[in-house]
Amino acid sequence: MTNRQWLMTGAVVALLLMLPLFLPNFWLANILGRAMVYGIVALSLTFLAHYGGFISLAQTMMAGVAGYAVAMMAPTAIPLGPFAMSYGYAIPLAVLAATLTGALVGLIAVNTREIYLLMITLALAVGFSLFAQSNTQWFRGYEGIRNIVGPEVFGMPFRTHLVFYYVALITAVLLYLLVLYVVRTPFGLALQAIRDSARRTSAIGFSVALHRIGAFALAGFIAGCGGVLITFYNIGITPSSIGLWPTVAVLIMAVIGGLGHPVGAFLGALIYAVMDTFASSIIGHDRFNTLIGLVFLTIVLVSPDGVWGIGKRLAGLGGGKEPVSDPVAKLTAGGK
Amino acid sequence: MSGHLEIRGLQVRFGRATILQGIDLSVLGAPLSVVGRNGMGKTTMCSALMGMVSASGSAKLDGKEILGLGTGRVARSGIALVPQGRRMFPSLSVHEHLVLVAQKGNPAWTIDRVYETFPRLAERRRNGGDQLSGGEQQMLAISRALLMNPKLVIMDEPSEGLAPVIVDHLIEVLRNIATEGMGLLLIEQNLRVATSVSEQVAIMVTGKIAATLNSAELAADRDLQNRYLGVSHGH
Amino acid sequence: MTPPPPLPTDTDALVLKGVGRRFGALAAVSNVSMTIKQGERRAVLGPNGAGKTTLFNTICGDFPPTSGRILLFGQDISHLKPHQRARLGIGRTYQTSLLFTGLSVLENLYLAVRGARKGRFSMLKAGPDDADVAHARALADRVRVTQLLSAQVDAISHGQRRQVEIGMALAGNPKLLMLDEPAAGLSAAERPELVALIRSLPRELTLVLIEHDMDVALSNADIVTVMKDGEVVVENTPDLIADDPVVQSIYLGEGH
Amino acid sequence: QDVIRIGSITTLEGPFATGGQDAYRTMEMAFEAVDYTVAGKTIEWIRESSDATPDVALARARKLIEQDNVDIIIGPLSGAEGIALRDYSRTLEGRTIVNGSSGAADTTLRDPSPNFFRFNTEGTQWMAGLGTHAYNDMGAEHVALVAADYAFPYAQVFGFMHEYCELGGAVTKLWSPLNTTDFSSIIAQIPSDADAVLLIQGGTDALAFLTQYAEVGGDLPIIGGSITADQTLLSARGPHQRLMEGMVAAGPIADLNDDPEWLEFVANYRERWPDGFDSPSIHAFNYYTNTIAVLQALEEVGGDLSDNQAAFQEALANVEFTNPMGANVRLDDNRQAISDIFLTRIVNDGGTMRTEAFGRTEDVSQTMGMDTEAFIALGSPSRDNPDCPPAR
Amino acid sequence: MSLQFILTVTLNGLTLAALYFIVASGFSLIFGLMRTVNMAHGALYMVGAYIGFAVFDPIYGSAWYSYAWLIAIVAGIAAVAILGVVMQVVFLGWMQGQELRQALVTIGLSIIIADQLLANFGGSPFQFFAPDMLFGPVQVPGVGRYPVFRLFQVGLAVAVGVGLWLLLNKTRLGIMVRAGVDDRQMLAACGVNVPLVAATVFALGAALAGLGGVIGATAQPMALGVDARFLLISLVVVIVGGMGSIGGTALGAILIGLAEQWGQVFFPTYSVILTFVIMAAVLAIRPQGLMGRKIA
Ligand SMILES: Nc1ncnc2c1ncn2[C@@H]1O[C@H](COP(=O)(O)OP(=O)(O)OP(=O)(O)O)[C@@H](O)[C@H]1O
Ligand SMILES: Nc1ncnc2c1ncn2[C@@H]1O[C@H](COP(=O)(O)OP(=O)(O)OP(=O)(O)O)[C@@H](O)[C@H]1O
Ligand SMILES: CC(C)C[C@H](N)C(=O)O
Ligand SMILES: [Mg+2]
Ligand SMILES: [Mg+2]
Repeated sequence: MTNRQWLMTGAVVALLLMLPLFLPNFWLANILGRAMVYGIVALSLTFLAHYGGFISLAQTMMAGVAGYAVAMMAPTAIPLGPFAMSYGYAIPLAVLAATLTGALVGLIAVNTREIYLLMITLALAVGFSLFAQSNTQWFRGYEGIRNIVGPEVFGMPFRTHLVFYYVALITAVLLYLLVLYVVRTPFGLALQAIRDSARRTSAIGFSVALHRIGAFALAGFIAGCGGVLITFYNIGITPSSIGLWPTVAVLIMAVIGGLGHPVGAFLGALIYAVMDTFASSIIGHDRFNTLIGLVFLTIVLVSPDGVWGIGKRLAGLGGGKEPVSDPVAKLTAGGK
Repeated sequence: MSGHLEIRGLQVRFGRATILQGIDLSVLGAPLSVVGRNGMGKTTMCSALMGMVSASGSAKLDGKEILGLGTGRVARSGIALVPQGRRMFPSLSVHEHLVLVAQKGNPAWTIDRVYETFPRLAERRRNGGDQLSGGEQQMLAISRALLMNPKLVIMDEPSEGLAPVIVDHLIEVLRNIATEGMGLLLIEQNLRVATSVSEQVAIMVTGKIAATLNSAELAADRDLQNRYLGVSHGH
Repeated sequence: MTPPPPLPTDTDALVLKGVGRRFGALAAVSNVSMTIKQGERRAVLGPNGAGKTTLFNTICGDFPPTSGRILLFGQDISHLKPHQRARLGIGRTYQTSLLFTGLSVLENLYLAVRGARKGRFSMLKAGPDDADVAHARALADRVRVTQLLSAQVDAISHGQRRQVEIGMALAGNPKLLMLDEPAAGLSAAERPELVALIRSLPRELTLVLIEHDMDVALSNADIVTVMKDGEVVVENTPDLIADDPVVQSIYLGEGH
Repeated sequence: QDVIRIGSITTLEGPFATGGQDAYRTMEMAFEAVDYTVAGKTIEWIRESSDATPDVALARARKLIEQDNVDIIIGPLSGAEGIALRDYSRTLEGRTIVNGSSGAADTTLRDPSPNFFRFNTEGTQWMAGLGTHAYNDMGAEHVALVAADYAFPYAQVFGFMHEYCELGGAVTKLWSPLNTTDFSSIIAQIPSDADAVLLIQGGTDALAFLTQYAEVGGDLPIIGGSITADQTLLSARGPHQRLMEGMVAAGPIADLNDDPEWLEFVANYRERWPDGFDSPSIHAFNYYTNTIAVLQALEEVGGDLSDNQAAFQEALANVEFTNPMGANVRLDDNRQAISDIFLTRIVNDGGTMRTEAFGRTEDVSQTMGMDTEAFIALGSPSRDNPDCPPAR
Repeated sequence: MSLQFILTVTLNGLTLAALYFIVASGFSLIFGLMRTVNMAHGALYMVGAYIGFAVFDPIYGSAWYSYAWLIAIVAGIAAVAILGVVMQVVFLGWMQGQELRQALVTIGLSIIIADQLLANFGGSPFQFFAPDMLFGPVQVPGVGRYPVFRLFQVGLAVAVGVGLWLLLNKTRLGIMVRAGVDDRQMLAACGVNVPLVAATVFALGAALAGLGGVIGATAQPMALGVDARFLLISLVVVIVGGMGSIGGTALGAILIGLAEQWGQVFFPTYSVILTFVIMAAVLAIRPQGLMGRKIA
C-alpha cells in the first residue's frame, strides 16, 4: 500500500472508533457491527479469491465450525454442551478448529481449481450443514445450540452494543491488516504464482500443495474469528446459520464489495446489512430477494470488481491495470 | 485469381502504446514473407487481420474490407490462421481437429491429403490436442488452416519446433499451395524458410515495414541481414 | 566453432537407468539409459514426437517415469515431487512457455530466485528481499529482457517470453540445467546471443539441451544423443553425428 | 404515549411463505376488528418477515425493538426461530414477545423467559387423544411411524406414544430426513404386520409419501400429525387423496367444527380474504389467537405499558379467553397455553377435502397433565425417546 | 433382510438415479461444453415445472385431460429452452471465459427467478399426474408391485443419455462446442459461428432442465426450495461422475441414487450426508471425478 492508502486506512479506523459518539445503538451494533463480523468471513473469501484464485464457498462452513465449536464448549449454552468450559479456552479452541477445518478443505481440494473448487466447496458446505442438522447429540439438530451469549468484557456482557461493536471492529481491523501483511510475504507472492501456473511454481521449487493448504488454513483462521463473533451476535447457532443461503450470501457480500481488494469484503458486508435491514421497508417484505438479486446481478454485470472497483475507477486511481501483487510491483515501479 | 490481401495504414494500440504504426502490405498472387526481431509486432499484425484485436486502417481481401468484421466472419470470408503458440483444442482429438474444419465437396485439401502430408498425424489421430509433442502440434495447426481451403492463409512462424527434415517438407508444401492458388502471408524467424518460399521478404521493425527485399538478395547478403535483422555472425 | 573443452570430472550428474514413460498404450519413452557427467553439455535430438520433451518431464517429475530409475548425483529421485527435484538443483525451461502471466517479468524472475532459497514458505517477513531482487534483475540482463521488467507477462511477445523462460531456469543456480528448444521462437538476431549465454555458463554446470536448430545444438554439445520413437538410436560426438546416415535419414533430411 | 407499537415477524420468504401470508391475514382481521385502537390508543403495526431461520428472525426482532422501537413483538412462525427469540427476549427490558405460531416444546418448557408468552398450544399437546383413539377405537396394535427427523416431529411422536405405549401399542420407527422426497425405500420397510401408518410429516414431504404410497398400491389406514393434513395437501389434487379420505389426526384446529365462534371466524375470513384459503390455516389460527390475547391484555390495563410493562405482562399472564375454535385458553406458570385439542378426520365435503372435528380433549397442558418435574424427567423428545417395546 | 427387499431398494436407487441423471445431464452438458457453471440450473428446473403446471392444471380439468401431461412436458421444455437462450445471449455470451463471473450472474438470476416464481405462483406444493398408463403398480419379477412411472423414468434417462452421447461424439456440433470451451477465439478463427453454437447448447441444456422439471415434479412433489436441492444434486452427480462426461454423469447419478436409498435403510439419520461423503472420498482419490478427464 502506498502512504496515501495507509493514511486513508488510519483515518477510516479512527472514524470508526469515534462513531459510538454519534450513532444510535442500532446502527452501531446491528448494521456496522454485523457488517464487520460477516465482513470478516467475506474477508477470508476475498483473500483466497484475490490472491490464490480460489473461489471457496466453504468459508461459511469454516465460520460455522468455529461457531459450533464455541457453542459446544460455551459455559452458557442451553442445554449445556458435552465439553463445557470457560470462554477463555473455548474461543481459541474454536478458532483452532476452524483453522484445521480450513486446512482440511485445502487438503481435499488440493488438486482442484477455479470453478471445480467452487462446486466442491459448495458441496462440502452443504454437506456440513446437513450433518449439523442431522446430528442431535452434539450439534443438537435442527434447533441448534442456543444462548451462546459470549464472555463478559470488562465486566460488561458481550452483547452490550458498545462491547460488541468495539470487539468486532478491533478484530476486523487486525485481520484486515493481517491479510495485507501476509500477501506481501513470499507466501503471498507464491500464492499468486500458483494461480497462474501451478506446474511452473513447483518447477521452481515451491510446494504447491503446502501453499494451498496454508492459504486455506489461514482463511479458516480468519473465518473462524468471524464465526465465533457471529455466533455471539446471533446468541447461538443453528444449521440454518450455515446453510445454503448464508453460504451464498457471503459470496454475494464479497463480490458486491469487490474481490479486488480486502476492503471490498467489508464494503460488501455493509451494503448487504443495510439492504437486508431496510429493503423490506422500501420494496415490501415479500420481494426482498428479488431486490437483492437485482442489485447483485447489476453489480456483477456492470463491474466485475464490485463497488470497490467502481469507486476506484471513479476516483481515477485506476489509470492502468492494478498491479496484481504488492511486493514486487513496488520494486518495478521504484526501480532502484 | 483470389486471395489478394491489401493492407493500408494498419494501426494497433494497447493502452498508450502504439504497437503497429501504419502497416502497408500487399499479398498479390504470390506468397509474401514477413521477418523481424522479437516483439516487433508481427503477431499483432496477424491478430489484427483476424479480428482478434481491434485495429484501425484498412485491410481488404479481394477488395472487401475485413477489418472490424469479427473473427468468425473474417474466417468465413476466406482467411485461415496458423497462430503462434499453436492453440490446439485439448478436448479434441487430432482427427476431430480436422473434422471440425474439413470442407464438403471436392476441395484441394482433404483429411486424407493432410494425413499423407504429415503421416505423423495419422499415427496420432486419437491423441488429444494437448497430448502431442510440440512439433506434432505445429503440424496439426498448419493442417487445420489448410483444411479450411481458405483464399488466404496467414502463418505465424509455422516452422517453429519442427525437425529439420519436416522443415524441408514444409517448404515444399508452402511452395505448392502458392501454385494451387491459395494466398500466403508467412511470418518467419527462419530466414531459410522465408527466403525459399517467397520471392519477396518484408522486414518489420517496431511496428513498421522497414523494407521489402528480394529473397535471393537477402539470403545471400550478410550485411543486409545484419542491418535489418541484427543478425551477427561474428562468433 | 568448437565447444570449450569438457570439464575433466568423473562425477555422474544424471544417470538414467532403463527409464520409460507410457501414455496408455503409447510408450513415449522406453528403456532410455544414459549417463551424463558433471559439467557435460549434452544435446538431445530427434524427430518430432521422438520423446525428448517427455524424457525431460520424467526427469523433472512433471510426469514421473512409469519404469526405470533416475539418479541425480547419485540420489534416486524417481519418485520425488517436482518441487523436491527442483530443490536438488534441477532448472528447466518448457517448450511451450509456462510463465506467471498475471505477474510482471521481474516478479516472475524474483519468484524463481526465491523458490530456490530456504524460507520459501514464509508468512513472516513481508516485502521483497533486496539481494533476491538484485539477483532477478541480473538475470533479466542476462536474457536481455531488462527493458521489459515491469511489463506483465501476458503483454509481451512470444519470443520475449522464450527469453524470460530461460531466465527462470537459471534463477536457482541449478546444477543441472535442462533447456527444451531454447532457440525456438527467437529471432535470428537473438540466437547468437543465446549461444553466447550458454557458453558463459559455469563449467561445473551440467546442461541438457533439446534443439532443432542445428547451429545452436551442435555448437554447444560435447555429446549428442539422438532419439526416435522413444528410444535412443545414436549417441556420438557432434561432428560425427551430422554425418551419421541414420541421423540424416530420420532427422536431418537430404539437404544436410 | 398515545400509540402502541406492535411489531410482528412471520415468514414471507422461502418454503413457509404461504403459511406466513395466511398468518398476516388473520392478524390483520384481529386489528381491523378493533379498528386499530385499544383502550383509546392507536395501534401501529409494523410487519417484518424472516425466512424461517433463527438468525434472520433475530435480526428482524432487533430491528423492530431497537430501530422501530416497538413495545410488543408477535411472532415467529417456526420452532427454531421461537427458541432464538425466547433467548433474545431474556435480554430485553420492558418489552414483550408473544409467540406467533412456533411450536417447539422447549421454548417454554425448559428455561422459559419471563417476557416470552405463548397462547397457542405446541406439538406435544397437539397429539392429545390420538394415541388412545388409535389403540382403542381403531384397534391398531402396531403402527409404522414415518416421521421427519427433527424436533417438531419428535415432540409430536412423544405426545402420541405417551398415550399409545401406555396402552400397549408397538411402534416401528422409520425416520426420514427433513425434505425427503423419495420415500420408496422407506415404504419398502413398512412391516407387513403393521395395522396403520402414523405419518408425522408436513407439506411436501407428506404429499410425496402419500403419492408414492398410493403408487405402490399401499392400503393401510393413515394416522396423521397435526400439520400433515394442512391446506396444501387437502387442496392439491391427485392420487394421494384416495389415502387421505378418512385419515385421522389431532391438533388445535379443524376445518369443520360446529362451534358458532368458529363458524363466524371462518365466515369472516372468507369474506375478508376471498383469495385466501378455503379455511384458515393452523398458522393463521395461532397468530390470531396470540394477537387477540395481546389485545385483551392491553384492554385490561388500559393500554398502560409503563413501569417496564409490568402491569401489562401481569395481565397477559392471567388472560383467559376463548379462541376461534371455541376452546378456552389460559397460561401455565411458564406462560404456555393450556387449551383444548381436537381429534380430526378428513372428509369429502362436497368435492372438497376438509378436516372435521370428532373428538376433543379439554385443558391439555404442556406436561400432558403430568406433574412438571415428572414430565421433565421423561427427558427431551428425541429419536429414541420415548420408545415402546417391542418396536421391531 | 430378504432378497426381495434388497432388490426393491436397489431398484429404487436405480430409478431415482434415472431422475437425477435427467436433471443433471443438462447441467453437465452446459458445464462440459461451455465451462459455464449454471447455478441457475435448479431455478430453470423449477421454471419448467411451474410453467408446465400452469399449462397442465387447466387442461387436466378439461376433456383433454389425458394429454395434459404431454403438453406440460412440451410447454416446460419450450419455456425453459427460450429462457436459456435469453440467459446466454443477454447475460452470459459476452462474458464467456470469465467462469466465475458467469457463475455469479447465474446465482443472481436464480435468486430473482425463484422469488418471481414465488410471487406469481405462490408457495403451495403441487405434483403432476402422469397419464393412467404410467401410473400405478406393475409386477416386477423378484420385486413385486412396483410403480410403472419409476420404470418409465429409467427408459427416458437412457434415451436422453444415448441422445446426448451421440450428439457430443458423433456430430460436428459436438466437436465445435468442445473446441469452443478450449479456445473460443481460435474456434471463431476456424470459421465457426460461435455465438450461435453457444446459444444452441444453452437451449439444449436448459431444455433438459425443463424436461427434468416436469418429470421430477411428476415423481416428487414440487415446492419452493427444490431449486437448491436439484442444483446440489446436479453438482454432486457431476462432480462425482466427472465433469462434461455423459457416462460419468450416469455413473455419478447411479452412485448417488443408490447411496440415498440404501442410506435411508441403514442410517436414515445421515443418509443425506452420505452423498457428500461419497463425493469427498471420490475427490480425494480422483479430483477429476470417476470418469472425468484429468484437469491439467
Ligand atoms: N496485450 C498487450 N499489451 C501491451 N503490449 C503488448 C501486448 N501484447 C503484445 N504487446 C507488445 O507488442 C509488441 C509486439 O508483440 P508481437 O507479439 O506482435 O511481436 P512479434 O513480432 O510477434 O514477436 P515474436 O517474434 O517474439 O513473436 C511487443 O513488444 C509486446 O511487448
Ligand atoms: N499426455 C500425452 N498423452 C499421450 N501421448 C502423449 C502425451 N504427451 C506426448 N505424447 C506423445 O508422446 C510422444 C513423444 O512426445 P514428446 O513431446 O516427448 O516429443 P518430442 O520429442 O519432444 O517432440 P517435439 O520435437 O515435436 O517437441 C509424441 O508422439 C506424443 O504424441
Ligand atoms: C407447524 C408449526 C405450527 C410448527 C413449526 N413447524 C415448528 O417447528 O414449530
Ligand atoms: Mg510473434
Ligand atoms: Mg518437445
